[in-house]
Amino acid sequence: MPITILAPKPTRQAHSHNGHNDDDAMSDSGSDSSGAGGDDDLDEMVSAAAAAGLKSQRDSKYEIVTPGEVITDDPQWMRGHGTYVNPATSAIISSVAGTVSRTNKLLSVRPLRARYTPEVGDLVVGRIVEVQAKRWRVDVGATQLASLPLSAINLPGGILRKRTETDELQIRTFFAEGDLLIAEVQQLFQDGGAVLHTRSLKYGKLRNGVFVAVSGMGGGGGVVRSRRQVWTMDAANGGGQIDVVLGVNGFVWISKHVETPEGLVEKAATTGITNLEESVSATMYSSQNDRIEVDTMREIARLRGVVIALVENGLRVDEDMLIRGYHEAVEMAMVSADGLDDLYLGGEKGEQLAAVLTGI
Amino acid sequence: MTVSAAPEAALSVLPRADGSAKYSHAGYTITASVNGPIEAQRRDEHPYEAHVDVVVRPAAGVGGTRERHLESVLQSSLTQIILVKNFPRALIQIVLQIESTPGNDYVNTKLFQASLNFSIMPALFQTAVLALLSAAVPMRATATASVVAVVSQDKEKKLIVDPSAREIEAAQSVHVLAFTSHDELLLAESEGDFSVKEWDDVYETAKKICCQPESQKAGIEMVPDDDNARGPDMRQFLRSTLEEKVAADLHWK
Amino acid sequence: MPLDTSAYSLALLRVDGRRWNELRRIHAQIRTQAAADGSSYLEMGHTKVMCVVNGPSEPGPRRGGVGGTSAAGSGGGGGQSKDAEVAVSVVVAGFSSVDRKRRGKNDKRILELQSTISSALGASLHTHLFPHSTISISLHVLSLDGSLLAALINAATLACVDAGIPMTDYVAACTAGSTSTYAANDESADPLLDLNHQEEQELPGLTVATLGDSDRVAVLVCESRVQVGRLEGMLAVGVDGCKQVRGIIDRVVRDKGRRMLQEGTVEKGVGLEDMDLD
Amino acid sequence: MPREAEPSLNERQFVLQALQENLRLDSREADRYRPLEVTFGDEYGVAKVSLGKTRVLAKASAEVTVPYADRPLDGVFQIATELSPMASPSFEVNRPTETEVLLSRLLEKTVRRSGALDTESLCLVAGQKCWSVRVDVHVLSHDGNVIDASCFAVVAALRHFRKPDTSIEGGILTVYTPAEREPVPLGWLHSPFCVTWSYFGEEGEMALLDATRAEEQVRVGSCTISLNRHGEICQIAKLGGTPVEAVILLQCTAIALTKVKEFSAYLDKKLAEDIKRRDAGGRSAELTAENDR
Amino acid sequence: MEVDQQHPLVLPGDTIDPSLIPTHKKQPLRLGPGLRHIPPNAIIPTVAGQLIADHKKNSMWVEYNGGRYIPSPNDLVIGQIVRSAADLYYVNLTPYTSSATLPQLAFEGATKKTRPILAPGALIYARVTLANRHMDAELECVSGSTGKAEGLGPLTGGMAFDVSLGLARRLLMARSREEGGVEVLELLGGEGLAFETAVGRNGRVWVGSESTKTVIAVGRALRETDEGDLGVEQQRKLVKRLIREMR
Repeated sequence: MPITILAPKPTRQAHSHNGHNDDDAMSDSGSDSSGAGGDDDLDEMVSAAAAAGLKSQRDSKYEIVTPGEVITDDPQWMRGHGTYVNPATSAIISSVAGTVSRTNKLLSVRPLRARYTPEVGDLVVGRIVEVQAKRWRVDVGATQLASLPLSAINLPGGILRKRTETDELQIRTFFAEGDLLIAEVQQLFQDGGAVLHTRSLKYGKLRNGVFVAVSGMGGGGGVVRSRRQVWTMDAANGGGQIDVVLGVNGFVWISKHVETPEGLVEKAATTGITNLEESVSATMYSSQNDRIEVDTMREIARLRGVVIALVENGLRVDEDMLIRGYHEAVEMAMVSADGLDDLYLGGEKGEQLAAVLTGI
Repeated sequence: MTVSAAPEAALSVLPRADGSAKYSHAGYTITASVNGPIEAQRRDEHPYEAHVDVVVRPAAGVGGTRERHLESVLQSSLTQIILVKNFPRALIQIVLQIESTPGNDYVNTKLFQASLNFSIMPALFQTAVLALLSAAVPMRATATASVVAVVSQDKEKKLIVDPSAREIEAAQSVHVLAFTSHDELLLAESEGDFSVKEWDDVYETAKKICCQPESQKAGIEMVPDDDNARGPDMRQFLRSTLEEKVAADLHWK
Repeated sequence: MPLDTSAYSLALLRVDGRRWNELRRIHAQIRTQAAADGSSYLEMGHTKVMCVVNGPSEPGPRRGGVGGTSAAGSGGGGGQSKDAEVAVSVVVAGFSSVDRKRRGKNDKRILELQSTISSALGASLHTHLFPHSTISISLHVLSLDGSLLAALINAATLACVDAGIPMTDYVAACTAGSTSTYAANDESADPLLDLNHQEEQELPGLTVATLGDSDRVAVLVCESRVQVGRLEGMLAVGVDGCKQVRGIIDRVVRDKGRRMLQEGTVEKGVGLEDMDLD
Repeated sequence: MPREAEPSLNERQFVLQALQENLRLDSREADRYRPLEVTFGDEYGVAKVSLGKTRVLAKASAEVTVPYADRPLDGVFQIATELSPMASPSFEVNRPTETEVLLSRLLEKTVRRSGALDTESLCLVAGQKCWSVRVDVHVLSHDGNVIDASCFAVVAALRHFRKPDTSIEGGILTVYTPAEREPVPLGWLHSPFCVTWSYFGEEGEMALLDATRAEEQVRVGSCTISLNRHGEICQIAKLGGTPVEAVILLQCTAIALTKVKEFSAYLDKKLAEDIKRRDAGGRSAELTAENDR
Repeated sequence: MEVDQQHPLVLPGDTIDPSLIPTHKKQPLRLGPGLRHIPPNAIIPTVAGQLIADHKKNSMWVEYNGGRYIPSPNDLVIGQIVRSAADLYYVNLTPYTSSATLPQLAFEGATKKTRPILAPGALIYARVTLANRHMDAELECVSGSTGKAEGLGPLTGGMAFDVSLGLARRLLMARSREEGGVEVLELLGGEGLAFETAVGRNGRVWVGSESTKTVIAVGRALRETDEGDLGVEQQRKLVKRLIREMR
């Protein structure tokens, strides 16, 4: 740009941001994080690098890329998610703030945080937001609503039952607006929209419990894809058994354990198949909660508190963390003045919990 | 500022509307646009007929109750002559933009004059009909309108066609009448003090203006006529305006 | 109250002691609201704004109820909601300035701000990746001391980065002014960077937002009378200021990212050196 | 209110393809306006502007009111823009669209805030009585570039307008009717005009003046520059859209200035013609006609 | 045009001179646009225009120009895809009106697997198959009898221009030069411009060509002919001028 600035007579002072860098770093973190001391030097390097085209800066293993940063202009790489290509220079440029990841020749950037991106096979918890003629529209925390076709659910009366027009007419008797469900991503549309199915006795409508939404993918805590997303655990203090569903999309469901249909299947082996279908049909799409003991409710609430505390303190939510956190929370409640009824895990208590969990 | 100056009209003056007309008469200049049949909004949708939407916009200031009143009168009478049953669920949108109103050099008026309601109605009505014809919206019949004031002068009642603002102020009653081309009375709005006899006179006068039988027209033009109760022959005016338009449209024939 | 410019001609210092090319202190944070998809808090001097971003997400069956504006110039969208809509709402708190003026929701200035922010970010955000969805950006002005539009744009950019919404580059903004009055075609007038409220009232100025490190201008708003000859100088200073602002907000994001890496909440990436050919 | 019609993919592609070959659908050059024409009505203060198929009517009017408490020495001046369904069925009465808000803001900044009208001259009795001048902008037909056409119409209407003459004697305000005293023009300080550039292409590298509606629908951004013939910028508005090189914006401003000078000269000429016309057969003849009555 | 006795100007609601109504022993009387029949035997115009009676075909109609297109069966139209549903496309014929429908299988050789995929905004050339006041119009892009496209289907590239309904009708006449008085397209072709056109009764003309300049020239020729009410002689001059400008 042929614009030149004529500086006023006194010589221009080298403009520096040093004056407020410390400030930034301090108030940003809100805690006296150990890295703060070294930040300043690093900052200068970053801005120097910014001027030089941002390329030489990835030596620090704690460095991220930010939008507009050229990751590479080497044409051998292919661009993946979180990147775009400048048509003029064919350089691969990051479009999000995050870390670079590589699969063979595919470069992509994992954002520090983003909404859930569905992938085939993901186990998700969702909420029905709209009922259409032949399908439901489900909020799974993604950028678009997922769809659950009527043909992709188990109908009461057996897996082999044929779908009829009557089912279409009474589509609301299966799922209505606001209902929660657990489902699997079956396929993806071109534009990224997900199609769900519940054609397994593991999936279907959720009841007898409580829903927690934690931020979707990436940092700041949240559910991570892991070996097991669903399990049943024994609650302390006479709480009986509790089911936990960690939807990959960051939606969590904690509920009282009821005999699963799978459990029934085993029993059914002896009693005959028809019996099973009846018992499944009866409860499959019920929106009525079973009776839940106070002890169970309390422990469900405690688990929910643990999930929230993990997220607030930027920890990942998975089976191991949650179970350890739960036991810790039970211990903490034991020594508390309010005893077992002390369910509050926010603020300092949450930090305390997190410290114990990360300290090991 | 001759009050009963001959009306002037031009059709299809707006390039992007389905139909439009500009009409000047008695100091009023009005431009109208017609769009339709187009998709009606859900709240205006009627299952068996088209909704006729009339918007009247003043030259200066925001529309108020006066405009809403004009809109409702025009809407109900125009709905009568448009074949609304031809377009169920549709909308026929008529926008009437007032460009100028007769000035009065002797009064510094406020921006809005309530008493002007009556004198402007025929002009609005006529512009709307012309714009509908320009948009080729199917109609049962055409229509023409006129405004007549009754003033008492030397203990005698006198009728004034297309009265000026001052005359309206002085008038005992003011009447707006519109007739279809089948000579049916389509619209009659009256204001003020009047007897049935007076109204009958008004009716006859207005009918003469609006429904001049065509066979007579040659003869009448010959008669010099300074009687104030005679207005322009509206029906003939409408026809000659349309003749020009059709001739231009079908120039290739 | 006329601005006392006598000090400037003597010491070349502005009313708040800055030199012509100095930005005010910029302080920013991201991830300030746990519940939102993205959030930020930004101060440019005494102008303080916070921003919350939700989405991209698809609105439910009640469509069209969003009180925002769609991305008007967001690059050739087919319009049939092929691209995500960027809905912006700006609320200026009553206590943000001295006169405590109530600004209604339908204040045309606010609507214009909303439309500008929506259109400026819409052109950088990769809205084509999210058909049928809406990115809703809520901005709250807590304190007002000039350069409002610039602060809003910067805060919105930061919050969108925090929400992980892909974009071409940061949209960074700042203001520039001139010590000349409009009538005087004062060749010796100095351009000024980053106007505060007082300067904004008295001197000609403009708001510039640029895309990334380029000289490409996304927003250019000038609301005061000024000689055409002053434009080039002000624009040059403004564009340069935008680059400085970009550097500052980029550092905010990097700091946060580094901290998250250190805390282990996100997986580490691969460096270029690991990326040698297999 | 039906939704605004979108251009088809074919039209979109074609308009852009043609622009890449430096062609416009109406074979205009990039920096050429469509024929601009202004006509004045018989009344003072009515200006009708046609720009290609775009038509705008502006009407100025004035009445005596009480000044705002915080500005006792200033008159009231407002510009009202309401887009009616006449311009396009997608506009609804009483529901301002984005187009309307932006148009209204641009006129406000260009004409009102730039001090084109001397509002102090509207004051009659400080703190008690002042003129309230109002311009109503009516878009009759919308075929693109409503902003430039509206701005021209507003300036033309205001410069053409005459407000009744007044006098104050012994603290009593007299407003004369046109019959008593010839109305007087407004205190006018400078004439600003809007010039709107539309940008096309991936990086907004193609710039056009006076875009038609079809062009506006495919543009990636626009910039409205308001100037007067003295080379004073009154406002610049590039409200988002695809970023454009700063240098291009400077070039656009320079060209805009030449256009504004043309507008200014054209309006001066038209106003002079109108005054002549009124002198010839208008005012004097009208007066005698009135005397006859 | 002379408003003669045979082809009088009619306004809505006018009575038609019975001598003008064609009488035919065998064929029933057919009423074209702008007329309505009020039982038992009144025929009333509904629009302003010229009344035309064709005694041979025993039909009569009102010739007029202007207004908005109202779908009528067998009309050829240019539509714009609005969106697609499970098995049909919603197509806009004129702006701000409710959409017509086009079954996704109503294309030449279309099957569930091979139907064309049209994005919103794509243009198609189609025939109206069903139009009545209570339903949205229905379209097809294939001849029901032959199963062939016969020129119908998606229109790729090119440009669509808006013209008046009258000009569209004249362009669609079998002998548009003799009967309709439009010759611009032939003249432009005669000057060596290579282009193809599709005329929609709904007032849209699609012009396709390798050369952008040609498309623009054809578009301008159509628009100026339409807006200027140009006669054949003036059209010749216009074409000459446009050709000169192109060089």
